[in-house]
Amino acid sequence: MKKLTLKIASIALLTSGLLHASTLDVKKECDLKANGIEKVLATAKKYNAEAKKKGLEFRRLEVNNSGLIESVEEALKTGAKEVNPKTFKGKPSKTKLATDYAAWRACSFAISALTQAEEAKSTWRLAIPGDGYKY
Amino acid sequence: MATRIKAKVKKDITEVKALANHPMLSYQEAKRANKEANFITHFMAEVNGKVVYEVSTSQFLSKDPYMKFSFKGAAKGDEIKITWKDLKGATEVETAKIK
Amino acid sequence: MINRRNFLGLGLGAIAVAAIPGKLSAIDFRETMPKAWTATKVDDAVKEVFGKTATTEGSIKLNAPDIAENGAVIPVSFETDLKATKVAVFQDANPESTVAVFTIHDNAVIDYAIRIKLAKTGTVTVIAEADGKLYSVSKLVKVTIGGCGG
Amino acid sequence: MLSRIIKSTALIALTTCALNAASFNAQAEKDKAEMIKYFEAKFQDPEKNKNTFFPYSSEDELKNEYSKGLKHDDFGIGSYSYAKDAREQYEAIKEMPPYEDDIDAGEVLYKKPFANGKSIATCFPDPAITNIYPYFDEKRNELISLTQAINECITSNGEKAWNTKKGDMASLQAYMALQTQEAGKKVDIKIQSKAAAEAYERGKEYYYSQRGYLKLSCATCHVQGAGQRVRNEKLSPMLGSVTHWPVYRLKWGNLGTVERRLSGCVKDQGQVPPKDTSAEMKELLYYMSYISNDMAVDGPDIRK
Repeated sequence: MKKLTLKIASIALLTSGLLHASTLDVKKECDLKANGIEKVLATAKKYNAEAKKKGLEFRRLEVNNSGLIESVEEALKTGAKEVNPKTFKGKPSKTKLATDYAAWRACSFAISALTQAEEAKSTWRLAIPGDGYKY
Repeated sequence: MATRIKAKVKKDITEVKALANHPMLSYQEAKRANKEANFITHFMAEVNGKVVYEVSTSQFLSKDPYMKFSFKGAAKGDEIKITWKDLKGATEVETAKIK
Repeated sequence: MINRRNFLGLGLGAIAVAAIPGKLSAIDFRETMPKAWTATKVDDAVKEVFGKTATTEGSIKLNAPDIAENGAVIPVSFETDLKATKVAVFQDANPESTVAVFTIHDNAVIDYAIRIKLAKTGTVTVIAEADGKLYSVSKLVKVTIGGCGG
Repeated sequence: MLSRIIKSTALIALTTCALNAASFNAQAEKDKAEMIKYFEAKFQDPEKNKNTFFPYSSEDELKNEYSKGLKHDDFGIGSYSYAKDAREQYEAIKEMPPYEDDIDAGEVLYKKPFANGKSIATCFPDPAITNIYPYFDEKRNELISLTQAINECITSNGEKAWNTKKGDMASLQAYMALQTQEAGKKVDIKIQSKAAAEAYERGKEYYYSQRGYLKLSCATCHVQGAGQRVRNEKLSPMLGSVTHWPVYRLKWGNLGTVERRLSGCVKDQGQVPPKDTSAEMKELLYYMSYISNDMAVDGPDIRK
């Protein structure tokens, strides 16, 4: 019984994930002016956690999106105008960004990871020779 | 580690392929790695007491430097002796039979 | 069989031998012509190694890639029928110009291959000295940094 | 009449049954045949195929820099099969490759006793078996990669697991791959159950799905993009991409496992790569290996 509930719960989670991921709009969700940096960061955190769970988290120049998110969180505490996120190995990275821009990117990366994976579900076969790919 | 030697004779011409085990750290690379530069500076092959190949080398040979060369006058079963030394003065001698 | 030992005194011996060309023993050019290795221009390096710079094109076949797979490992080979006594390899992409200087012994067949490093795109030049004259051949090798695959 | 019905029913039942047994790999077989067909067509004559396959290349480079008339087995050496200039360098380095010491070290590791007296040779009495990995273990209901099998051997004997990307793991695999190559074996991946076929399909989906901030799929570069020039190099083909591991990459300056390379690829797409022994990694390998079935094992090897 317990197993069954779990299964149902995870299906429910998955479906809800599918629903919002496909309708999410980076421009709207990550708009700093309209939402404020705290909210954008919270959005980034929420969707990045989901992306991470699905093995889709972005990494750019050794910086995982979670590392970028952490650096913005840190900057919000200290009031720093610029962030220098840690690499996935925990060392200082070469990336230096304005805090606002970093928050936007973290949010955009988190959402894009999910939306493009959704998109891929209907497009991936288009690249297979003899299947969707004709030449 | 050893120097790898493959020597084969065909119609009086012996062809030798040798791979020395050495990091060949140039001054630039050494600086970047925070190490001391060191590379093979002289490499020589002898058969029956005669030098058959000789080269003075620089920091610009690749890591684990490779040398291919040919010479005349050796026979199957002769021993080829390869000697190299590096900037720090370490020397390595390796021998192989010509096949 | 590995045998590590130090050749002290090799330098002295080498200088003595260098005066008698054709003799079948070691000549370490790092000892006999130290300036050849610090020259930063090919012409200067050629002058240090051969004592002159006027060369004739040709008589040597040089094989080097158009585009290096990796600047750290570039196969370079050359062949010549010249009765050369000395052959040297230079390039203009690294801080210093001289790559290697070969002493050619009388039983040698000049069909040599080495692997070299180039820090960036540059020209590889091979020069051979025969009958007091210099012969040369050059080839441009493109080196790109990075590329695919982390 | 009745007997005829019975007969035909029996026949139908038989065919269905036979179909079922054989059909687990039917899709994979079709995929593989189509992949071979695609690559042979593409590299039949790159110059003539400019409009179809190489719209971004100049006629001159297609004419001068590419080999043509390539057949299935040629693709085992990757982009060296068609990139002429690169192939010359490859062959020059293969004259005396820098990984021979690693093979020797691998042989020592293969025979070296653990503290309990057993050795890797106890787990793998025949070292010439790299061609069957990854395989689907029906009892465990999961894929087992060579890297995983080696580490399970080590840990089950009370030793500490090895790094899955380089070092001892790569050396041992180099020794085993060479044994496999010398035994003349070919890639031999099997799909014998529904669960295995599903794992294959997941690996295939991973291969073709765009990912990372660059929104690239593996196929973008190594199927559609194979042979295209990116800066100064020609992208390698998907077909035959797993026949030659472990590989000494000039870029690494040492030997690495296929997982190390695949991680690099995923990283280049702009995404955190899956763990080396994760289901995703093994499924991806399973798909890629199946497509390279029947190609000769030619590891260890050199790549740029």
